[in-house]
Amino acid sequence: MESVKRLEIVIESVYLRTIVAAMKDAGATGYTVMHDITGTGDRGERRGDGLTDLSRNVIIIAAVPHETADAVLDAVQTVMKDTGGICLVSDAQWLRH
Amino acid sequence: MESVKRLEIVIESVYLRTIVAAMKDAGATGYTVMHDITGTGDRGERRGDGLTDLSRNVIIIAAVPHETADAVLDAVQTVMKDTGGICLVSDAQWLRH
Amino acid sequence: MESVKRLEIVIESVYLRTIVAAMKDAGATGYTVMHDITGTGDRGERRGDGLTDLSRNVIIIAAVPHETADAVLDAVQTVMKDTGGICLVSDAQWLRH
Amino acid sequence: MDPSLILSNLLNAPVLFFALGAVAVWVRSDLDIPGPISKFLSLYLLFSIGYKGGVELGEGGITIAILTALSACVLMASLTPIWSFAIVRRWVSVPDAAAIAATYGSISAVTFITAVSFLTQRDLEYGGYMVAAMAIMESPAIVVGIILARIASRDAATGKKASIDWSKLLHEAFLNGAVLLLLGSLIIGSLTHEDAESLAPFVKQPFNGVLCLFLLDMGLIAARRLGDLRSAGWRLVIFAMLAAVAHAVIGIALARLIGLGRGDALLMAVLCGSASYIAVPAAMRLSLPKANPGLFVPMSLGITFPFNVIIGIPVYMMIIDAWWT
Amino acid sequence: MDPSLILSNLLNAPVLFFALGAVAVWVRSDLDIPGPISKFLSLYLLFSIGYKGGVELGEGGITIAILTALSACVLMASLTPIWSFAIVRRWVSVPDAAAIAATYGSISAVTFITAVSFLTQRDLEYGGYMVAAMAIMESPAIVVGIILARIASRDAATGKKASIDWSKLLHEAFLNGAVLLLLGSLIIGSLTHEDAESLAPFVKQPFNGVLCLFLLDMGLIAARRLGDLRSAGWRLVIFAMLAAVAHAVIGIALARLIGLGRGDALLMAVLCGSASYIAVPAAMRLSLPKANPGLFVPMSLGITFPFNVIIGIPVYMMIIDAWWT
Amino acid sequence: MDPSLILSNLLNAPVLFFALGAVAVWVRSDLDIPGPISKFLSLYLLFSIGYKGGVELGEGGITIAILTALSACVLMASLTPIWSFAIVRRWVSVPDAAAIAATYGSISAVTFITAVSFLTQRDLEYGGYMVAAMAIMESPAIVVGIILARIASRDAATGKKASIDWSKLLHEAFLNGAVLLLLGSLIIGSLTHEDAESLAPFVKQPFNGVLCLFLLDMGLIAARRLGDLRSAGWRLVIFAMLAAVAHAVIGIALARLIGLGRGDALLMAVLCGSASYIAVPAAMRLSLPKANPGLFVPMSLGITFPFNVIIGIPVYMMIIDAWWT
Ligand SMILES: Nc1ncnc2c1ncn2[C@@H]1O[C@H](COP(=O)(O)O)[C@@H](O)[C@H]1O
Ligand SMILES: Nc1ncnc2c1ncn2[C@@H]1O[C@H](COP(=O)(O)O)[C@@H](O)[C@H]1O
Ligand SMILES: Nc1ncnc2c1ncn2[C@@H]1O[C@H](COP(=O)(O)O)[C@@H](O)[C@H]1O
Ligand code: NA
Ligand code: NA
Ligand code: NA
Repeated sequence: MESVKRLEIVIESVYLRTIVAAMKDAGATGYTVMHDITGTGDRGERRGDGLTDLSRNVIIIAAVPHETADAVLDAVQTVMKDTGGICLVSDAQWLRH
Repeated sequence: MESVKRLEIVIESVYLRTIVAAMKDAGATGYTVMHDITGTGDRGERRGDGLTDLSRNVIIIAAVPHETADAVLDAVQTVMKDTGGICLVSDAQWLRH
Repeated sequence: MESVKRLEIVIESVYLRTIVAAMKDAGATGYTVMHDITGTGDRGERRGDGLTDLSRNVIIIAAVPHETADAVLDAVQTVMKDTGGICLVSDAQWLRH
Repeated sequence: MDPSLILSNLLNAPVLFFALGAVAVWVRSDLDIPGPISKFLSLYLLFSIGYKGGVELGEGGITIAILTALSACVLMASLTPIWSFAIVRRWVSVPDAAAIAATYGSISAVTFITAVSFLTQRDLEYGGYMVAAMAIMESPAIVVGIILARIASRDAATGKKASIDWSKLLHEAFLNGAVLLLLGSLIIGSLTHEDAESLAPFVKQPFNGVLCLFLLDMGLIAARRLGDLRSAGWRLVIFAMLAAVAHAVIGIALARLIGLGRGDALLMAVLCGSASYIAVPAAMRLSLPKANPGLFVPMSLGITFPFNVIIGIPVYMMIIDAWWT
Repeated sequence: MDPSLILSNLLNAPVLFFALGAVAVWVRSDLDIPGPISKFLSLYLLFSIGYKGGVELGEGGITIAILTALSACVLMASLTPIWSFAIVRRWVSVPDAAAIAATYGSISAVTFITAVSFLTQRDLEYGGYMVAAMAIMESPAIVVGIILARIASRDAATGKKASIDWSKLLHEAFLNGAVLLLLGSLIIGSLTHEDAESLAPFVKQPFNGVLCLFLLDMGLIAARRLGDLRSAGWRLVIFAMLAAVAHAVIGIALARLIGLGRGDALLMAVLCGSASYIAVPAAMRLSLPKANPGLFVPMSLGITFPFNVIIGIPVYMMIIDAWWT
Repeated sequence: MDPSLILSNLLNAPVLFFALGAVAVWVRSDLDIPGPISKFLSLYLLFSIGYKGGVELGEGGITIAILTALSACVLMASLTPIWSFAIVRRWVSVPDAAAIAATYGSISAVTFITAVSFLTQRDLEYGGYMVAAMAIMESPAIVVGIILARIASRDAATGKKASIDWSKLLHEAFLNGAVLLLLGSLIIGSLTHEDAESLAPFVKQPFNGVLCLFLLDMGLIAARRLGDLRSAGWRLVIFAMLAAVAHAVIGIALARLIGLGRGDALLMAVLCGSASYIAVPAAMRLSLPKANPGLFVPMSLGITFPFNVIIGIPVYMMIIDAWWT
């Protein structure tokens, strides 16, 4: 098992492509996305409405090796400055297939 | 980055409003919800059926500062005594936008 | 609260039954499943298509006591050798209801 | 009585699709109807039955006879939980008994709709107000069930009263989505009955087909729930069938008493004889979390529902045919 | 003018279902239409209106009169954002003003479809090319809105130009799913108009019923968004209504000028008077992330949309009736 | 032969909607049909084609001619994988070859349904039993494909036998949801054919429209998969087209041999010439996880399917027309 940083990002779904592109540029090679996520934060409730994709969140999970973690986190923070959202970082062990 | 407790709660979806209200009362300011979750635990399989919302889980994720963590955990435990469900707690760093 | 290992597995949805069966055999007593997960990894993008369930991921979360953790991880790795996917392992506290 | 009516009901497309769903579960096929589609089919059926009933109500107006029928229905919905509670309380805990009582006092919209399709096939008429009856029978049993739970737990030695959040409960009982859509469509139908043609192809033509797909889904759901019955015990299984018949027969007697026609009598029978599996279980989970959903849900969904759809409806019809002539 | 037209519009099934949705939110019912079903209903409506319009276009062919009408529509869609920006800029920031401007320059497909259903009920004809007009009016306002934001922020003292990703923006504006499906169905309808019968039952019969269900959903969505209006302030709320009327009246005048019939004039009125809540907000979130969606979305969805559907359509019709005779 | 048939097929609404879906992907539009809606449309098509076929079977009864045709179909479904395996084995690994073999032995329900719509438009009749043929052709190829994989890997030097979970495999092959729904609807249709009218508006009227929406979705899916073809190489791309034509022509010859009519011959051609992209890929993922889904899925979905729908169907029809006269 390899020690990695686990990033968990909650962001409005319209920005999914933007943030994923930024993370890839910064060196992230893989990520997993959960859709149709609702939530409440500083800027009120986000429950979406099925019609527009506005105001609906996604969660992105990325396991990043320690050496690229800082670059990826910087990229995430730059995007989130414009778009809002949260990013939780924790330590994990990656069991490779 | 700020050090926080990451709570991850799996509970039957009918109780979503109840537990979120209790967590807010105890000082949680934000949370994220994943819907249409299935699972198996002490009380058998829960796969829901699309028709009723019965027997379908949600996952609630909340990043809570250390000072309010205990109060929120107490609130969660009180609700879960009636409703069942699980709560996993871990340490995380919160990257603010 | 009890200290446990938190396993987070991303795998193609057709293998859900297979891996859950293997984990149960190895001693896991509970798990939670998120559906309709997309992602990108070594083997390209997986976004599914709604028609076939092919090429769509699930996430499985399992809290496992330390004593059974190794057996469960072995089982997961054995399945993933054939099927691909990732497994992140971290420490967590389990708040029982 | 003519047993061929049961046989011919068995060879009815909706009933056969219900059976197909059950078979799919038994052979462990992966046949599945996505959750949002289940909800859509049920929204359509409620919309459609509500609108059609409303148009008819709007054309005929509200009469004393209709008010009598509606009152009889509310009465049944309020009394049924009381005796049901008294019976099942012998075998299960207070919250379980209260939840079962509420379940059997309330109604199953799909059973009603299947009966409507049964009547249509036989060219028997029914009044649009029976749809109103269905709408107002959903909720009272919830309230009665909770009151029963409260009284019974007050009787207990501890003296601790179970506290009830009444506003939440009444809200859940009277404003749940299904009831609101049904009542709303009914009212809209009665207000716009003059140009009902523009909606007619939508509410009428696909009705039977959607019912078949929906019953396929119900077959899948009911068969999956059946497994939970192991924990229920044979007494509750028998209750689930006898209650259907007993309540339906009381409903038929009442219908005869107040002079309803044969079609309306059948609908009254299935309203009384059916049990809820949407509104009531959701309300019970919230108000009586100690009540085990592994009992009242499979009883209603796994036993009473199929019983009524497959055997009940034709049998009730035979009873009515015998009585009314 | 005949006020009974407003009243009779209020007693219209689609409008009443919209109201039912709003009521469901106000009484905090759990009535809900699953997201995939919302999308399906809207796909159906776009498919159906596009195909029907295309068949008609295919039969009639493209004439100078049609090209004139289309040009007038594009002109309106490009100019409306400019004055809208100038007005709301007094009260809100540059990005907010630009987003509102784009919103009001674009159109609402459901308002258009409700107007079509209103015309059909009154046996008034309209040209299939008005569907084409709708399709080409969705996008220009997005581009104009972004240009306005850019010019205005260039004026500011800092001198820093806001950089715009034009290819992304034009892509978002002209190739979003709704526009593509509408245009695609239109073209396919005009190419296959000779055997349009095989699709006729699908595109025509359920149309009104689907519209009712969809408006029920819109009622739920609009009422939920209404709460966000607190942050908007009364000036924007009034703008949201006056803009609808003013733009619709300009649209009617233009229709008169270029000699359209009454049906087409009504559609022109609702195209000019309606505001976008799908294509534009999505494009604005991407191109102007600083624009607050708590302003332009509830203005469009919570005020302008219900205003047009409930009051606007019959009032515009009355104006047209008075003017055209 | 009349090339205008190909052109006129290109100007067919279902084919054009398929093209629209592909275009949407190529211009990177966000047009999308939600997953549950895809499943619903396909459930509807299977339900509808199954029920209609069943009603016809019920009316006509089962004859020797029908049994002959069904046997011919099963034979083809079992033999096709064998030669397909022998051919593609030269270029790809054993599991990949076996998966491709199974894919081409099985059938594509949407191709069949598109052919049915093609026949209906030309007022050509077909037998309800061809739906039964489709249902029983889905599964045999899966079993044959797995056996081929087993034999071939046993031949290899290592001597290690690949172990197969037969019960799981047969289950997957014969009881997958699509096969079950199709067979179930077929049986129910034949049992209830006497009052088939009550379902007629549901199974018939929206059929073509739903097919258009579904093909729009297939266009989106197929075009997305096309990108995966880079890994397949030109040999497999050519195989995907030649196999369609070759198998279809064999099917036509067989149809001629056993004396089928022109409509049935076309359906036989598309059953033989089409390849699976639902049942087989799912079974292969489970039973042959080493087979690369980046090969057999895009071959079937990205090449063979569009080829048949756009060019194949009219070409096969021309061949049949030439041969049968
Ligand atoms: N403390 C928190 N814990 C978990 N999720 C949060 C928290 N705060 C915000 N979120 C999520 O992040 C989204 C954006 O947050 P915000 O930008 O603060 O409104 C919210 O809609 C929530 O889904
Ligand atoms: N060990 C576990 N790991 C992950 N999820 C669990 C575990 N145990 C229970 N769960 C989840 O919690 C829900 C309720 O658990 P229970 O109340 O034990 O039936 C289950 O349906 C699962 O989704
Ligand atoms: N570094 C990563 N972080 C998060 N998820 C990943 C990562 N790598 C792969 N995945 C997920 O695991 C799935 C299978 O990965 P792979 O087998 O590498 O293609 C992908 O579709 C992603 O959902
Ligand atoms: Na009852
Ligand atoms: Na406008
Ligand atoms: Na084939």
